[in-house]
Amino acid sequence: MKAKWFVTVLAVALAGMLAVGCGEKKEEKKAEAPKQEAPAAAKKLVLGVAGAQSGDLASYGLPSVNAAKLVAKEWNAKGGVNGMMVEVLPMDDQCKPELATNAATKLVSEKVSLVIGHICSGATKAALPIYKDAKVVVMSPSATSTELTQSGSYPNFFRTISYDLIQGNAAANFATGVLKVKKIAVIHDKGDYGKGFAESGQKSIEEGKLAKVVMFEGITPGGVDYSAVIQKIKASGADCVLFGGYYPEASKIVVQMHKKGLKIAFITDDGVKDDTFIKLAGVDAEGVYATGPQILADNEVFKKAAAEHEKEFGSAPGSFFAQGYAAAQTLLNAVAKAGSTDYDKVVAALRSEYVETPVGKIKFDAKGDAEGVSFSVYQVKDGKYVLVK
Amino acid sequence: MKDTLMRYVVKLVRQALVASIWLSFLTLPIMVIRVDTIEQTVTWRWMHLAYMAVGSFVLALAWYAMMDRRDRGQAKKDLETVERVSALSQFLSDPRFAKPLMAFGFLVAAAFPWFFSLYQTNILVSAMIYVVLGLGLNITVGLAGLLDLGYVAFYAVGAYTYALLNHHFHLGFWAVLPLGAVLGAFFGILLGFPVLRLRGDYLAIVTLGFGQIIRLVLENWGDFSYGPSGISNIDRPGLFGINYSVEQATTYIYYIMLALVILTIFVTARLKDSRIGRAWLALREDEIACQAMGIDNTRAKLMAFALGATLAGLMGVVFAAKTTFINPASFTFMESAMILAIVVLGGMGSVLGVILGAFMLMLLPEYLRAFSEYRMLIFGATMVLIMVFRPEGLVRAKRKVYKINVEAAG
Amino acid sequence: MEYFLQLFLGGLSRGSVYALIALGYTMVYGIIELINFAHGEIYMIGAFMGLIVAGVLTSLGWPALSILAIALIVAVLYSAAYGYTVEKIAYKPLRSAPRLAPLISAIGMSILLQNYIMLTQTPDFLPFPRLIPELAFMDRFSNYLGTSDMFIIVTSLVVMIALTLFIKFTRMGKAMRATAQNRKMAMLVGVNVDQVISVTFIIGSSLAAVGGVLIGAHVGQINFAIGFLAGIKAFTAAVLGGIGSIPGAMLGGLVLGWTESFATGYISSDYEDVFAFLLLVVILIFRPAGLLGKQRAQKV
Amino acid sequence: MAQNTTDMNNQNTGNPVLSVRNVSMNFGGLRALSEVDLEVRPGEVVALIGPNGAGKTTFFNCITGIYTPTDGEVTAYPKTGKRKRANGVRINGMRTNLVCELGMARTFQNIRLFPSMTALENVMIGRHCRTKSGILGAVLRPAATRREEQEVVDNSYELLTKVGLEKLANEYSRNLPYGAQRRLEIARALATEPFLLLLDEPAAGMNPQETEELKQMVIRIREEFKVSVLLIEHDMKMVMSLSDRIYVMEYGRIISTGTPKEVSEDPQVIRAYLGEDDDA
Repeated sequence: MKAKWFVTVLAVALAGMLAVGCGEKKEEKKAEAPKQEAPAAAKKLVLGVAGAQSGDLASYGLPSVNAAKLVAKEWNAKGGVNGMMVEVLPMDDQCKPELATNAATKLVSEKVSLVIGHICSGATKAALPIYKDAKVVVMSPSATSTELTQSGSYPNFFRTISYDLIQGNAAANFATGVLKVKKIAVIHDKGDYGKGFAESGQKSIEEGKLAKVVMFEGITPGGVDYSAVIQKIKASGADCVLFGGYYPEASKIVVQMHKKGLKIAFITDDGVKDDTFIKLAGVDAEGVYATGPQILADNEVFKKAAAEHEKEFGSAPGSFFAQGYAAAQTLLNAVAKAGSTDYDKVVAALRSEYVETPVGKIKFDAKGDAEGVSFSVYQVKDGKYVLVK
Repeated sequence: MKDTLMRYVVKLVRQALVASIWLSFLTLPIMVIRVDTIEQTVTWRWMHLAYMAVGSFVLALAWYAMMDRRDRGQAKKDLETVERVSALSQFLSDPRFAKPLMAFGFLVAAAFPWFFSLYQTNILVSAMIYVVLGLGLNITVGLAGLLDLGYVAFYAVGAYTYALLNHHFHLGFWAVLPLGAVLGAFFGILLGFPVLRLRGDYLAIVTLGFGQIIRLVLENWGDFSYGPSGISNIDRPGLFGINYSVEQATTYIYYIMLALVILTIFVTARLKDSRIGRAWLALREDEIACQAMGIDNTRAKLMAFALGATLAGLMGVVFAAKTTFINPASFTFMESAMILAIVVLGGMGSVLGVILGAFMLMLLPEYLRAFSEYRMLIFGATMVLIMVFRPEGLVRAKRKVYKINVEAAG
Repeated sequence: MEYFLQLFLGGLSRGSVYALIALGYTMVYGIIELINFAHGEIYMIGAFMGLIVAGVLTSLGWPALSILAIALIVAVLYSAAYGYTVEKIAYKPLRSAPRLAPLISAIGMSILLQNYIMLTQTPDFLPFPRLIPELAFMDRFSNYLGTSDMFIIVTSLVVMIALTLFIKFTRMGKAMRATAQNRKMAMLVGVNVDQVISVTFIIGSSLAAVGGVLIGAHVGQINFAIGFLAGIKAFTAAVLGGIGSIPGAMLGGLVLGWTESFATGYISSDYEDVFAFLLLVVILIFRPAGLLGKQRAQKV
Repeated sequence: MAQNTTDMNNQNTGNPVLSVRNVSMNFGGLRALSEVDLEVRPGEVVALIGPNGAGKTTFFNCITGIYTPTDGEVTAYPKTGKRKRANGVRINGMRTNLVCELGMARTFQNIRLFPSMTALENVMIGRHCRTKSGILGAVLRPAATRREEQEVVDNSYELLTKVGLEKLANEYSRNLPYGAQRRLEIARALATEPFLLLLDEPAAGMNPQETEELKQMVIRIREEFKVSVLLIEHDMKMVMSLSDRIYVMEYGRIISTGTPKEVSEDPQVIRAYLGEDDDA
């Protein structure tokens, strides 16, 4: 009896879910169908935001959703884009490639033509072929893998952040050219982003021949103790550490380095150039160099956006908020300029129209990278990142 | 009658009240206080406490009512010596109904991509991959009782086999598919040997370690595996050199998967009731008695590992072809745990159960997208609830009833 | 030699961290033979409780040491309550269920608790206040060990000894051993098994909370996901040492810490976890019950 | 086997089916068996008795490969099979499953059936080492496999009828009554086509009537399957009336052997065993 009852309920529930899933889709089709024929009659413009929105990487993905919502709100207050109300459709992928393909096909099936995302390079690489086939414009606030744009395989892909190679070069050049260090220990967090940065940096240093890479190693992210690798850096005689990764690990390493009396230059990447790093590392953050897009604090658009965020969500914006904001701005602006969501027109508009964004005044080059987004080196001084001149 | 009902309700409400007060107290600091050590601010959110109190009261009410039902059912079952077979499963096992039902199911499955969107087809392909993975792990864990927490390693082996061979030598999907299976089996045996002596949870931790080792090697040995940045632009399966669009390719993979699922169901169902399958069951039930009855435990274990791994290797190839991109992050311990959850939630040893489990665990999060932020919360809670109320899984494994040749038996 | 010593002491500190969590793990396992995946989450909740208390008290301007003490007490109390509740909800109804059912329910609990913290608190990393004061006399050892390292090493040692004594000599400890050996038998001779299991969870969770607060203060940051990795490492340490054995958990943690430390120091940190797991496999092949686990003869 | 270390030669001559010489077993410092000699001849029912903890089950474990004896020789003389040798097969340290395949099948003191398999399937497990079909056979089910499978089913069912369990064939073994479980274990052991059946306290927990039925069954089985039987038993009435010869064990040593009558009159036995641990 009980078994029967249970299986029946389950079957009904599954069937129901399936029906809901399909029902939704059909409604969507009905709503979208007239839009294809007469854009003016359509009421809404759906902006997909894909990325990690749950799971342990959620903190990198959620700020972009907030950013998109803020930008959408701004446009909607002005009467929408070409009369279309902007609607933000978040789509979680937990930064997993397989979930990213699910998210992408879902967005494609719902006839979304603009997507902000994905957050992680791996997920982006998995999802892009699907968008490419469906002619969806994709703009990532955070995927920095060099090959995404430079390989030329994804003409529908844009990003509001610069990529590993440029960043690695910037960091390496700063180390050898400005700091004039001779022995560099390159450390990364074994992640896609961190290792990409570290490898670019290593290559750049080796090609520059001004300094030597004395050590190239990955650390285990989430570890409680990095003393062994720090002792190793010490033993290698390095006078500078180049670290690729995110702020949680960076802060742990810096703090523990100082505890062990190792006070050498620490150069790192945009994933660390976040105020959270300074809070996490406290006084030990002082003097750390990080490369990052030349923006933010003194950028008017950013200040306004951050204030909006504070008002709307009651907290300071998180990682990649500025980039996500910029992505939403440029995409919606392109639609407005193109007059429709037609793929070719939107792409053309993205490549020609400058927009004032939190990451600067940008438009996109032929490969999809934002022109005007480059890297500068910042240093923590008195609890703040300031531009190194 | 009315009186007992009243008393029952009062008892339930009282229990639920106590539970709700306890849970509210328990969650008080975390629900109410939010300390931001970055901004040095403390936020008090007292409304959350009210939500929690009301919510937990309702949930506790449902919990105790269900619990009561469960315990009464349990007590009833203890009194009976003969296992009861539910009307539904009787219905399902009756060939008169089962055959047309299966045919109908097959027709629906075959027609699916023509009536539903790319997204629906795509997540169904994912679900089917996990059906096969579940059935594979079901051999190792469900039938042979070897708790394998590193199953995803074989999945990774298959996926990287295809990705690397495709990347370097442009080998096609069909050429690599059998190779993935063979390599999967090879690694299955490789893992099987050192762990033969271990039992229970020691086996679990070693397999977990094995899974981690494979992933870490893929992550760190960049020259071989391209490290954490993974391998992209893997070819989708083609046929006679035709290039498909994403939609067509997904449909194509859908049918490949449908065929593989049917094949796997066929193979595992047959294995389950074969000489080998019985040996696995015996191994699971009692290792010592099993060996004492003349079964070569070593062989049976290795075979279980190898067969499970073969299916995982096979699925790895399909996975790589489907997502066109793989990196080590897809093969974490959590993935192994998910596949294990499919097996256990569905019902260990039951083919139908594993299929249900896979569909549930893979489709539930997709259809729960509407609740996006809360979906993993609901997911975790569902896992606990199913285990508490149906600890043997959704479908209990049934043993075959053999036909006896009466003449021979005399 | 100096380098070796540095790695050795680094490994000691790291190993003590693992041991501190593994102690609770191994206790729970010893009694109910359940891989309690939610143990890592209890540790994480302990850390968050510590953070919340510390945050509130700091905003009221209390002195650091008293904050540490109160944070520890509150975290221990609450984590114990969480452990107790988790056991009642997710494990107790499954006493007579098939062996894997509680494991899946534990995984579900772990996902549930992680998301609970993520949704009610924050998905971000939060800096954990430096509650452990820097002792001046430790300065000259700073090259080897910091004050917080010292704190953790000493705490895990004290906890290990206290637990061993507790299990050996108290009534409850004896009841625990009896339950661990044979639950049915223990029940027959009048041990209240439910109570024993509850107490085990309460003690295990309290230890996790102590670990959460101290390790949080040591590392300086926490988020909702820290429990998972900690749980896996602690589980590995517990198995390595012989699961169910309290000195074994300590030894297992230390061996794990040293392996990782030396692997990083002399080979490469790329593969530190690979070596840790390889060591585990090798040790289990030669000592299938772990380093200090009792090699029980099979009863036939 | 030319001579016997024990100096009694009261029954038939010819080769024994099992010969145990000088076997000792140490667990760490504990000596569980010391210098045990024992012999089972074709068609014999031999009983091994002794107080609890005397080492009887340990002895069983030593001769079935579960433990490897520290010292001594265990030799089996199978009637058929590929391992048949004129001068016997040394089985100390041999893997349990090979011992079984050789033709020595056992039951367990605390019943070890496969609880969530049916009674019939439990017996079918016993047929495992006498059948061959592999994975391919299982999947493709060629005629040979189908035939083999049907033979296994029929054969197992027949064995169930021999122990009177045919009506319970499709019940899960965990649901069988206690006595039936004991009989099922015997059927499962018989399914392996043994030449020697090792029964570890088959009558434990049975009432006198069940015990009597069991006794009759053992006698019937011996006749029908031409097996020798070595059993451990506490039920003196059964042992005395069933066995051809008895070995008495105390503290890991054989203290007396002989016919039931001889043993029951041995003063050493009376002191050590019958005096304190009378029939249950």
